[in-house]
Amino acid sequence: MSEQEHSEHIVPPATYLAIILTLLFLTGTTIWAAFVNLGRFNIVVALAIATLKATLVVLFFMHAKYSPKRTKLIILAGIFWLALLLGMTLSDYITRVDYRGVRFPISQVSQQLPAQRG
Amino acid sequence: MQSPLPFFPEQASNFAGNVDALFSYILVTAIFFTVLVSLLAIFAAFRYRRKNASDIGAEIHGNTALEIGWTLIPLILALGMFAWGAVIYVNYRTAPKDTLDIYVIGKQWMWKLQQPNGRKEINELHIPVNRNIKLILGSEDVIHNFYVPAFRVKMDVVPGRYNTMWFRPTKVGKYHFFCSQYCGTNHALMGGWVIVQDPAEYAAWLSGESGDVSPVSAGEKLFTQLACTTCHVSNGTGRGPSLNGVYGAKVLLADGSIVTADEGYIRESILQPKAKIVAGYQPVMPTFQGLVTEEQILNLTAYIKSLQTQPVPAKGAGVAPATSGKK
Amino acid sequence: MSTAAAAPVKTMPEHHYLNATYGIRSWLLTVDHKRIALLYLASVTFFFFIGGFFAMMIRLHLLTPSGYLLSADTYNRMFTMHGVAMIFFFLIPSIPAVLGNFLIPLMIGAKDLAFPKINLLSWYVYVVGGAFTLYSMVSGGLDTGWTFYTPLSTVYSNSAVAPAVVGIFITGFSSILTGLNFLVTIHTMRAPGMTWFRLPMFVWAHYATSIVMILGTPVIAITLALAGMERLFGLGFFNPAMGGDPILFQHLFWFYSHPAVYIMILPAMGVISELIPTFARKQLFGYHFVAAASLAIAVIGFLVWTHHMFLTGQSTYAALVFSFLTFLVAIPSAVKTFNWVATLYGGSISFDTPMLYAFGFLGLFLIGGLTGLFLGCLGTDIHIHDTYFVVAHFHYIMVGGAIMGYLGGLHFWWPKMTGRMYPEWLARISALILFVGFNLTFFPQFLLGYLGMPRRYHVYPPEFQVYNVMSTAGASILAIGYLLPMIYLTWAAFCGKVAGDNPWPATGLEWKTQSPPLTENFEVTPVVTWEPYDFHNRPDLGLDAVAANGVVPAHGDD
Amino acid sequence: MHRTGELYGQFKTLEQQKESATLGMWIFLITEVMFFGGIMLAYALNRHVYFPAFAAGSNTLSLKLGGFNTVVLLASSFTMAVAVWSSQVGKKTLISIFLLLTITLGFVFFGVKYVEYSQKFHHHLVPGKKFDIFYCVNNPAGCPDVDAPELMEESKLLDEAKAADPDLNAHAQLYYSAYFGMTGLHALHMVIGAGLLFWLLKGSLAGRFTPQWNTPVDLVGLYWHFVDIVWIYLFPLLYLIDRHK
Repeated sequence: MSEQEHSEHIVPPATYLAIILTLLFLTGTTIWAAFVNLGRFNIVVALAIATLKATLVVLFFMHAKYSPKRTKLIILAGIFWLALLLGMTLSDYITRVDYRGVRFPISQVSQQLPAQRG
Repeated sequence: MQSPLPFFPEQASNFAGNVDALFSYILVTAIFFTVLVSLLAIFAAFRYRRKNASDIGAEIHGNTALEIGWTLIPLILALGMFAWGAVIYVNYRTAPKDTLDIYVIGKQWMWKLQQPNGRKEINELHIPVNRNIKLILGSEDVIHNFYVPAFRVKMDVVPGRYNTMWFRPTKVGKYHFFCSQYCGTNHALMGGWVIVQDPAEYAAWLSGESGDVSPVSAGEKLFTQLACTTCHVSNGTGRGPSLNGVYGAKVLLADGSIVTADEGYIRESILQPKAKIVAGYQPVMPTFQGLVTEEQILNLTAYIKSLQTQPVPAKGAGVAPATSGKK
Repeated sequence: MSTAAAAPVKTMPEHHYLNATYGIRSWLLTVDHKRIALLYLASVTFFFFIGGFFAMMIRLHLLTPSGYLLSADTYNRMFTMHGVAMIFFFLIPSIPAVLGNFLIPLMIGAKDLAFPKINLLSWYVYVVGGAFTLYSMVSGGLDTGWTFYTPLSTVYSNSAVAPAVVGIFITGFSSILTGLNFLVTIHTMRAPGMTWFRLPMFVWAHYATSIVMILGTPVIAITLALAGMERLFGLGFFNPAMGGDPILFQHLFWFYSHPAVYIMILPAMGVISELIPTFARKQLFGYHFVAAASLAIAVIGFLVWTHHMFLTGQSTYAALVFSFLTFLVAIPSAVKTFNWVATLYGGSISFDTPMLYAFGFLGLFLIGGLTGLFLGCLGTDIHIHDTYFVVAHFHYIMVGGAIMGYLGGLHFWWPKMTGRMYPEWLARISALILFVGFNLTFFPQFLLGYLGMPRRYHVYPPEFQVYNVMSTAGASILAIGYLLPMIYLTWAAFCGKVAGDNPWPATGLEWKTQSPPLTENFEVTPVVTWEPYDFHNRPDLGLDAVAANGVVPAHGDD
Repeated sequence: MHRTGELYGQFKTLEQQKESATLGMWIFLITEVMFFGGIMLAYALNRHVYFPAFAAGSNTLSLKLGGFNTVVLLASSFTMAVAVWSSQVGKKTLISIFLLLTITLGFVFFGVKYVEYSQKFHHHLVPGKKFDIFYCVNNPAGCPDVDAPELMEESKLLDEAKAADPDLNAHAQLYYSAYFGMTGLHALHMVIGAGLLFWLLKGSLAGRFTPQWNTPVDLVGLYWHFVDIVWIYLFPLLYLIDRHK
């Protein structure tokens, strides 16, 4: 009750049109970028463009730009917790070293220990 | 065991003393706080007990200095515990270079262990005292865990990857090891003994594998190795009948007929278990067709023969009771 | 009893939520948060006794080393179904869905939760999930352990894993909807004057709990969905034979299931934070710190999950980070405990049953919490991980902590919920039985664990027998301690002495309305002008305004 | 709780009701983020470890269909946004028109998805016993919709991947597990969204939504945009791995 906004902000359709055109342009960009060999940065570029698109949708289509602070806080909390889940789990995997000194081992099904043979 | 109410298990490895010391440090801290808080609460409960039904308490809201104090002091103590624990853990996870490497395979519900020279053991591990031992752990099915309480060490045995653990046994003796990650039906039976020996004794054991084992003992080993023991429990409590005294005896089948348990019957039961089901049991035994050689069948048969003289349990035996079986 | 004998004979109010409408439909289609709370009360009690039955079988079986009662497979089903019933269907919904549902709108002066229909839906979702799980229990049982570790659960188990997984998946949504409802309600439905720092600590605790519920539960839902699809369609993420990784399952599982421990204990802490000020007739010491500690536990609680996985082959670095964070999460719990004890200081303490439960909680939570240090500490965890030490530790937290809080809360608010008092002396005795029985059951398990007895063993080496016998003996006492309240509380709901609006008296808004309350809770929306737990400026409570007993300390307060 | 017009009894004002509903929707969307997070994690880990297999799997998807669906979904988000605007400014006919457009675009998406799924089914690319990433290469007759040059290219691609990962089939199956898991969950959300849109359409045809009270349109809009955001991530993650070969 203390935090509510009384007047609702109305975004004009022209803004929506501009946003959708940007989104379509970015879609084209991401496809184009996928065909350029950037090595390991392909995924970085793809995710960066996706995040940009998502941000536009959240800010304008979902009116987050005009929403109370609390809504923004909730969005940030969601991103933060998602980052926790992904980041902290992957932090375990990328710092793993197995008994042969192999980094990032998750599965070695095709290899057998001597005791497993015969 | 020594005392009727034991507390610390035996200390038999390089880690045992340190883990117990750290445990004692945390224990003393924990007891201190338990006693402190309990005494304060009990004191307050008596000192400030309600004397008149309409009494109320003093007006105290809080005290920032106290709050900071009882945030910081536990924090410092906790960080001490963390640091000490971290030192032990990093040491435990970083094996020294000069280890004796032993491969350990867990499968439902037995352990296969192999010495560097290729000698294999089932549910038993011979190691020399005062040598750094590294176990390389793999699983054939589900997650297990290799745990030796007297050494204060354990490590998960995860299918699809190989974990390692290391320790240095410091005392000659025989110690339990357990599977401590739940792995299905006979999880509790999936254990054995670590036998720590003098280097000389160990060397003698290592080279002492005889080429010609008797068929009975070869069969006995196979009986465990093929996990027959998990169902054919000798006291008759398993999913399969006890095999004590079966050889040569009459067996009542599920269809009411009676057969004599001879070599042919035993062989058929191994290769085509569903052909003749003992009365009162489910057809749950898998076929061993293609899994055992003829020689192994002979050894198994020899072993089952040797059980002829073993005591037959009152319930759950494969042997037909003398009176029943008549149609 | 606490109030003076001056009060005339009390009578039940003429209209209240229990007699507002009649008939089975009026209950099954109700959107009244109080009635939904009672529906939850009935269903969680049902699952508690199912889980309790399994527990009894387990303890009886372990009386002898060779376990004479059950076969290995049956034993494994017993402990699995005990865990599933108790954790997913009793502990997680117990305090939030029963006491929280009943009390949050009353405590903040609202007519109902923000979304009453969603509240009813969440109960139905719970029931449907429960039905699937019950079906799993009767159609072959479940023998994977409540942790569902892969590939045992997805490939090797021969039991009814799929329906259980579906059941828990569905029940998860009940938890999410409850958390969502609480968060929105606490944000938008507070009565005039009910500022954030006038909220009862029970509401703060539920706010923190709800955060955990909405952020953690979806992860267990997707994890179990993936595991279920792996079992049914061979998806493969967790199956090493297909290149998947069973440790990934554990990461995802514990990302929820560790914070879930806080779903169970935070509300109990909230209850205790109500009981102690009420029965000591004194403000909660360090209100802001206790509230902040709840939030800190909810947030840091999300950062410690791999301490269940120190010995899975996790990277050493990750283990160090997570162990460090584990020690950090212990601090807010310690802060809460100190504040509770400090609240006693200078109070006017009575020993009504709820307060006995609060004392019991203090003692057991202290032991449970401190033994967590041994497990969070990397060095000692190597030895005691997956032993009975762990079993003892989490039972001290969940049974000693959460259930003590739950029962304490039930006794405290029973007069509000039913309008009638429970039999005080019987209740005190059963609280005592519970405390003794609990310690006898679970304390020996610490010793067993340090001696090296692994968990989930249906047979064990004979050297462990002494402590197992003690534990089983304790369990039979404990069982009586649980049966008694169930019986006399039911009796009291119909035949107990009429309680009146505020029998203790307590300061919360829920005591400003009649007992049992009206369907719309308050005749007029209350306006809050007082600070929480303030007995000094509340002439309406009918107590002496002077601290008759309290020697106000000359120093040490501010 | 009795209801006065659009105001439910537990609330005092329409603003409070709208505030609660919007807050509830946002919180719900956060739980959805975490829900998709779990499977994203499984994807991320396996993609890192089995990159060649994931790249090979991704290259067997049709970029045309995926790209087309991306455009369709973005467009539906736009029409949804305009529908919300129409309700805010009280253009009652426009609400219905744009809701109908949104629904139509949603169904176009389903149609394309159906084509994709059935193709994968015929190509033995659904995880399970029959899964065979080489099926089309080895049985061109079984895949009449793939023409010879495409097949040649696919064969070359899979051979290269096989050289990098001897266990290609198993790991490509993990890719397809991720593909079906993620797009399946997304499609499920779309189905729920479409149901909600029909419900809105019914309301808007009855003229229920006014500038004073349009909460349902607003909330379903939020949900629909969220589903769009999920696809914004799924598209590059699933369709665009290592396309430059």
